[in-house]
Amino acid sequence: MFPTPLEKTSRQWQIGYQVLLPIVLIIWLLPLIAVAVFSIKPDADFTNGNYWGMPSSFEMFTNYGKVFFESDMPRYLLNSVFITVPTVIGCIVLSSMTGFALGVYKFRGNLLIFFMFIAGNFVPFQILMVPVRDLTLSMNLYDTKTGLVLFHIAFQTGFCTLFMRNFIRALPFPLIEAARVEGVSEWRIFLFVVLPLMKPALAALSVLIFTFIWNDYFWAIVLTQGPDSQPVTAGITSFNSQYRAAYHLMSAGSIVAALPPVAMFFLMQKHFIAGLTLGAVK
Amino acid sequence: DGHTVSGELRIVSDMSNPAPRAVMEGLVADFGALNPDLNIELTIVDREAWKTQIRNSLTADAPDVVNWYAANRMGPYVEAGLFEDVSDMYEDGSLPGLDAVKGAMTLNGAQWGVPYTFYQWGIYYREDIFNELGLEEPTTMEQEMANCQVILDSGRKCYAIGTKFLWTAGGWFDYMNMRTNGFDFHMELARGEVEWTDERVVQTFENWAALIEMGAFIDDHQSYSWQEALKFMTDGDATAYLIGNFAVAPMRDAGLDDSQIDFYQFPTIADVPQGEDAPTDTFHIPAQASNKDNARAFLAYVASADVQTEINAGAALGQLPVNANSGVDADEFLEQGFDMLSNNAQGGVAQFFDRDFPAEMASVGMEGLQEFMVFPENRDDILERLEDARQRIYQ
Amino acid sequence: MSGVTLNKVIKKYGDVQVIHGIDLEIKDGEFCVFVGPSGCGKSTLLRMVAGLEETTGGTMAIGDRDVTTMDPSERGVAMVFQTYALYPHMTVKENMGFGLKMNRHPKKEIEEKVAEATRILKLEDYLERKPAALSGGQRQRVSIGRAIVRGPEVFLFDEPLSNLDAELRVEMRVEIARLHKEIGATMIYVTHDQVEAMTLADKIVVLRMGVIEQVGAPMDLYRDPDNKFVAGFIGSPAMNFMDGVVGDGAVDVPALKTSIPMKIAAAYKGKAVSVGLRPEHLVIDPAGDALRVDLTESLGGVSYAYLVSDSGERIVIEERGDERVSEGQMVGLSFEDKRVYLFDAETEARIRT
Amino acid sequence: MSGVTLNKVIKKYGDVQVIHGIDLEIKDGEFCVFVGPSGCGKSTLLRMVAGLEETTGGTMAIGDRDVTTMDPSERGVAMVFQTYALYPHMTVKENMGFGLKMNRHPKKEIEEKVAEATRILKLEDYLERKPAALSGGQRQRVSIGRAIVRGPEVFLFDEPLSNLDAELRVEMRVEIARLHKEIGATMIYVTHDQVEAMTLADKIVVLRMGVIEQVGAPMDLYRDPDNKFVAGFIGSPAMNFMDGVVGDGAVDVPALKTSIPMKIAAAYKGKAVSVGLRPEHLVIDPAGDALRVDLTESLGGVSYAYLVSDSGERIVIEERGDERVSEGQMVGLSFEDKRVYLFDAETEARIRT
Amino acid sequence: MATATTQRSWYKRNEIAVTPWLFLLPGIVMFALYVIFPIFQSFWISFHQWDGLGEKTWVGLANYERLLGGDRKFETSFWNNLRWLVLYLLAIPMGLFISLFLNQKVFGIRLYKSLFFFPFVISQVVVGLVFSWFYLPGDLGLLNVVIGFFGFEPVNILGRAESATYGIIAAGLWPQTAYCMILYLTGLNSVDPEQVEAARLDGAKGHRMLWHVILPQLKPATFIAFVVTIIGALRSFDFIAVMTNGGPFGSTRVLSFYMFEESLSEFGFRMGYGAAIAVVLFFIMLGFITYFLWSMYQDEKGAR
Ligand SMILES: Nc1ncnc2c1ncn2[C@@H]1O[C@H](COP(=O)(O)OP(=O)(O)OP(=O)(O)O)[C@@H](O)[C@H]1O
Ligand SMILES: Nc1ncnc2c1ncn2[C@@H]1O[C@H](COP(=O)(O)OP(=O)(O)OP(=O)(O)O)[C@@H](O)[C@H]1O
Ligand SMILES: [Mg+2]
Ligand SMILES: [Mg+2]
Repeated sequence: MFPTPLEKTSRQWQIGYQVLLPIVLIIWLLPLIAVAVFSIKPDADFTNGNYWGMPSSFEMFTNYGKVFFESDMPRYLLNSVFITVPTVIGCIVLSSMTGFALGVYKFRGNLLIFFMFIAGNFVPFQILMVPVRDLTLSMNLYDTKTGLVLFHIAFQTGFCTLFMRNFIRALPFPLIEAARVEGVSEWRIFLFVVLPLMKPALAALSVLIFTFIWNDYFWAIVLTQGPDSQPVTAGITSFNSQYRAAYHLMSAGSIVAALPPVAMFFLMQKHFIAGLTLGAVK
Repeated sequence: DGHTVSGELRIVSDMSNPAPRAVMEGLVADFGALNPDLNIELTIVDREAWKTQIRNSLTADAPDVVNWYAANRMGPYVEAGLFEDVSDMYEDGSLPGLDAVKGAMTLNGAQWGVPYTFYQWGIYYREDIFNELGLEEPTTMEQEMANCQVILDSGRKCYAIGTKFLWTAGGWFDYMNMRTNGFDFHMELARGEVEWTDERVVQTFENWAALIEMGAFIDDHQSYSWQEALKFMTDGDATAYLIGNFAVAPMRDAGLDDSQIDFYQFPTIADVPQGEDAPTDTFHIPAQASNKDNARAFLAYVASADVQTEINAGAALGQLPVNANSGVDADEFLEQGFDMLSNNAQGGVAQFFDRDFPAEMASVGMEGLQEFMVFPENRDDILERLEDARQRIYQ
Repeated sequence: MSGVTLNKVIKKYGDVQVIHGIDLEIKDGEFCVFVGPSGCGKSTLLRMVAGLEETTGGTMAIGDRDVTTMDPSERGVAMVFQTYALYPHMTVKENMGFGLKMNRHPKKEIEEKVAEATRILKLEDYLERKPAALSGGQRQRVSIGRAIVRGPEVFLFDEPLSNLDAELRVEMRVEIARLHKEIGATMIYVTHDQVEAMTLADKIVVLRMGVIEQVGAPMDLYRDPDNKFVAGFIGSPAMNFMDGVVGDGAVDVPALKTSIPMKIAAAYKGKAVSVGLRPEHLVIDPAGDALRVDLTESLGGVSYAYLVSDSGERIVIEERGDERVSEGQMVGLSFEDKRVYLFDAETEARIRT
Repeated sequence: MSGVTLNKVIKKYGDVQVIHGIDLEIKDGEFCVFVGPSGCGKSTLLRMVAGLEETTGGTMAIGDRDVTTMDPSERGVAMVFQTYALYPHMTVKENMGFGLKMNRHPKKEIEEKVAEATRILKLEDYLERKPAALSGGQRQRVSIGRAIVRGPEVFLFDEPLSNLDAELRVEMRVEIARLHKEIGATMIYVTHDQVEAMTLADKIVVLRMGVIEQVGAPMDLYRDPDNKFVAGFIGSPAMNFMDGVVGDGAVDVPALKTSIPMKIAAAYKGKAVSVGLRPEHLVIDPAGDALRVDLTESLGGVSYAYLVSDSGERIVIEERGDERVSEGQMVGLSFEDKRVYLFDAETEARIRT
Repeated sequence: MATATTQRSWYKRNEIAVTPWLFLLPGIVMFALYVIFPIFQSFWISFHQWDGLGEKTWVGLANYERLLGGDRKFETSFWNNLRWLVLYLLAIPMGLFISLFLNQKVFGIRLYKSLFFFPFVISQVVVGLVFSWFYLPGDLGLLNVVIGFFGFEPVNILGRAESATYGIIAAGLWPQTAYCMILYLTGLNSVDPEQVEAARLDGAKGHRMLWHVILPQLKPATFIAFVVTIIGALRSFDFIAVMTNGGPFGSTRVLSFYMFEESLSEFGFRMGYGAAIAVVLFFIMLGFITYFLWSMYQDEKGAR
């Protein structure tokens, strides 16, 4: 292990480390802590210039109540859910299939198609913006959640394929050969042998894609408008212009918008990190 | 009005600030009450965001009624055939009292929507601080600057402004230019008929620079939206704000009462016919709307005298009605503004920098104006840039 | 009815040929072991029989059926992999029944066959476990069970024991021998472990670089190798080889400072040969002085002495009993003349006398 | 001057004690091998000598220096790991010179020492390669080279050969023996391979559950084990154990249907004992009928017969020569009485006669 | 029995050859439709003048001529992109540093690690907002409060053209550092402990151990960190849109933002020009894509 495990270091450093750890953490999260504190401050603190002191009263319920009951935020949140969940499902389905095809079979063009997915995943997506917007318009899907979902599925498929294919590659190939010797058809090998073994990858990828899609802002403003279909990242900007300069409400709104992926992260931490490091790239 | 309409009506509105939002929601509720069989769907989108979204909205799954702005700003959509021609409404008398504002809605010889409000621009100031310092409302730039010096000496700034979203700087330029070179020259510039490097334009900027260099504006204004900058005025750190009348409501919300705020017309500089900014906000029917009859009914309703009176009242939008038959609310700012626009705008009434200038010019221009307000010494460079843009854009 | 017949079988990967026309006949019920150095093509050949690798040339039959182009599942073979290849998400029972289930056999039949295999392999207690909860030997047993359940005509094993530790390996080896006795199916078994090959096989196939060097029963190969490669490959420690020259009715072996009387065809006279002697057939002659004891290794009951001749040739001998040589000592060697093998120095072919 | 002395050495992981107070003296230049079943603490003890694990109790000296609390790099030891632990990004040369470079030795000296180690290990051709381009044996040789270069007083090996295949293992074993002879440093070597222990060691330390069972020269342990554990552990195939009862000047062994005459202290009379006999000391007596031949395995020069007694006790014997028993046959066994070992059935301690 | 082969259906006979294509079909169709074709369409559009509504007018290379022939906005954007690229890479050493700091086994370290990782999970929009408040000028922003505590004058990071871009990059570095940190933490986890021990016996300590033994073993993590950081840097849109909207005076534009502005913003809808910017950005990225594919290809060659 590197660096030297703590238990093998001097007593002073051991204590020093234990003290340092929370301090460094607080500094690291300072901007977030500030926002969290903002979000429970009363309006009056801002008019009185008490930006950084202790809240003069705790207005958590008032502030968050405003976010939930007096703004479009709940609608935006719901939109985000309806965009993110189908995207995750779609991506997983498509990419476990492409990943299986590319990971298991040897055929001409295998590597080429694989590289196409990777390369497509790395292009600056601005170059897709205008054509994709036109495509969406022409399919009458502009400003619908469906339009956004379809695009996200297609685009994320590049990354997911990379991920799935590499994962399947790492599975022991004799498993597939064993099934072939047993006379199991290819479809069934996929369904009954490979898919169950990919559970960890599926979990990791789901969490990862969930976060990516939930946090997407660019495509949300390119392909949708208004609270009918925009997700919460876009919603937060319009929420903010509604409450411009009302920092306590903007903070509460931001925290609400950020919460689902954060919760997801804490619940599924293991999978999330596995996803990042397995799939290697965003 | 006698007959009611039924069916669907989808409205997209950009009245997203708290006060306008309430008005819009009230408006829809009232119209719905009059037409019980009508199913109205109202979507309120962010006012800044709407400026980029309207184009998509008009082309894909267009709603039946949308908000926009008068004059040049309608241009692209009229040209692209995305706005419904509503000249028929002006002709068949369903819009009584709108004759005076018909001009602002006219492009290519037809009318493309109805206005629902307009509002004066001018200098809103802290009356209490003026009193404390013994200052009077100025009428000339000399007085203005003298006042400003006193204010500065008292440890305050003269003007609050927030230029993060650029357009507020356009207001200052409109006034500096209209006061220095007159309304007509300003319009020539807007139409691209004058070079930006013209001596007269330079003069405008020089006059403006005098204010900037004496430190009249608050620091770091490029970091604030206009709402955020209001705080400087409500806190008393700045004494005045060149802004539209829509700012009165948030000032009152922030706790200033009418004894603390007052209004005066932008002071004169040269002896030229003065123009005023008075932007008009409008409703339009997208060409691809599916319930145009209902939309027409709504437009007629919004433009009617009573409704105009109601929605522009001080407690509501706090702005001026466009219908000649409406009453101006008994509000000191509305009355002063109405009086100013009716009697004291000899030159003419401009819409606003970003509505009078073509879109791309406005965009390049406002960015230059913002930079000028921070680095007045870059003037020549900025003007050259604008001139380049002018030559390319108007060609 | 279900022997395996290979007829001029060839395998190429792109331009690289790895199997060079192999003819082989494995009888029904025979236990055939492929041995050979790493990379000689053992696995490839086995996988071709399984149908997992396509056959580039030649034909292949199982019983009467030409299976050369058949799918693996149609050949009536079952394969046991080195890494077991158990489905980790299924229980032992599901693992064994999976093939039948996928081929839509009735539930009852599956149950019965699994029960039968379970009995043979004594896996009763583990049926509901997942492979992860089994030891290496148990896993290998399950993978054999999976093969049994399908009731194949031919069992294929690719180094099934090489992932087990020494003790388990011995145990499983005995198990496989018992299994073969019990079900009597044809079995092909790949290994590079001497002991497995010698103890399990009815017939050993020694492969080198895609070519068969010799086929035969284990003790035949040990006693009567066809060439130097086989002689050196079978038997442990390996046979000692010394340079020799054919003289008059005898072979001179300079390293041993001796000459071995032998009847050799006249044609060989004067030719260089390789003289082979197994370590276990050499006995120390304390009176001699041809060789120096370089190193001795004692394993308890047996010890090995590494001897060096004047010319630098190295010879290993096995010693039993309590008397052992010590390092540095000069010794001679004695042996029965019939234990001597001769090989042509050039072609490495055996010179039978 | 650089022997290793352990004095009541103790290791605890948290509350779990894995080394229970070990006293051991390894002489300068001695080759000492730790053997024992998996988990008995061999590696732990070695790593404590290296300084990679802290010593919980007791002291440890190398030469005259108490090294109990010293840093690994100060102890004058070098270690060869099972997985080689070569730095994959450095060439062979850099790998070997790394330690000296870290200790800021002059370039020239490093060059010389690397050249010397290279020569000893015949690595000349690989100096510029990265470890990935080497075979397992070559890698292990580099890792030994890395140890040599540092010129340590004590070499530590933790199962250095267990990742190699059988053939290479033999080769490298001889290499290590030669190395020890050549540089004569103290070496401590961990293995669970019988053969390595027997052939390499000057002194074998048999460990069980963190305790030393016996220390001695290999043949001493083979010939004169202190207890049943050591007797069963040393020697391959393992010693056969049969139940016996001490009678009058003899021990009755029901499995063999015989009674072995023996002088035993009177105190043992009537007691249950374990009778040990090594496979290599047993000879088939075709006339007998105490045992049935269950299975025979022939490896060429030697073959093993697995016998079963009426009471179900299993006995392995080793056969040499060309005459061998066949399966199913009933046989008896003969042996010299002096080859019999007796152990207390309860304490498992050796009963010396 | 010999006829068994011929009786099999075509699909059955070609199962192994056909199956992968069936599996690939939906994925490839979607990907081609939404990603591959649009790339070429963008190239096509970049040769036109088009307001997104009416007809496209062919203008040949005119857009590129204007873009590369002294468009000051483009120049600003381009240089800012380079700044992003270079400075964003700081996330890698910073991530490494933090991961070394956190790679201990003490009580609660798992929680610490996940809290340190936190910023990466939050949407860039929210991070942008949080940082723009953090940077607020005067004594409003926490940053000024903190540096005021140490006796410095307040600064207006986002309000000055010279500092705004750096301010945004710093905001971006925050989550990116967290990302690199996780990559390195998992990398450190898989460092071969025996090698570390060997190095310890060899007398390597501290930074020398880090440099000579640990870092080389972290190469895969470093490579991934490099790739994701480069991609992140070139995609830096959200931060700019939220924090400065390209200002002040257009000084924080990058190519992706400029492209959006030209194409879809309030005063935009010059699709052709926007597409030309996107194409330039694409070519910058192409260098990195090629590099990445190349190194993947090297890996693949070795595999089965
Ligand atoms: N897919 C392949 N492409 C090209 N060459 C291959 C392929 N598979 C195997 N080979 C080559 O074919 C030869 C035989 O390989 P095979 O795996 O059959 O050897 P083996 O005898 O089983 O060796 P081992 O004892 O190491 O398992 C080797 O030289 C190998 O390099
Ligand atoms: N870090 C540790 N924490 C707790 N227990 C440990 C640790 N390392 C080893 N042990 C325990 O110490 C005992 C001795 O382990 P050690 O590795 O020394 O065994 P070994 O004799 O080398 O076995 P093997 O032959 O399998 O390598 C084992 O029971 C092991 O479980
Ligand atoms: Mg093989
Ligand atoms: Mg160990």
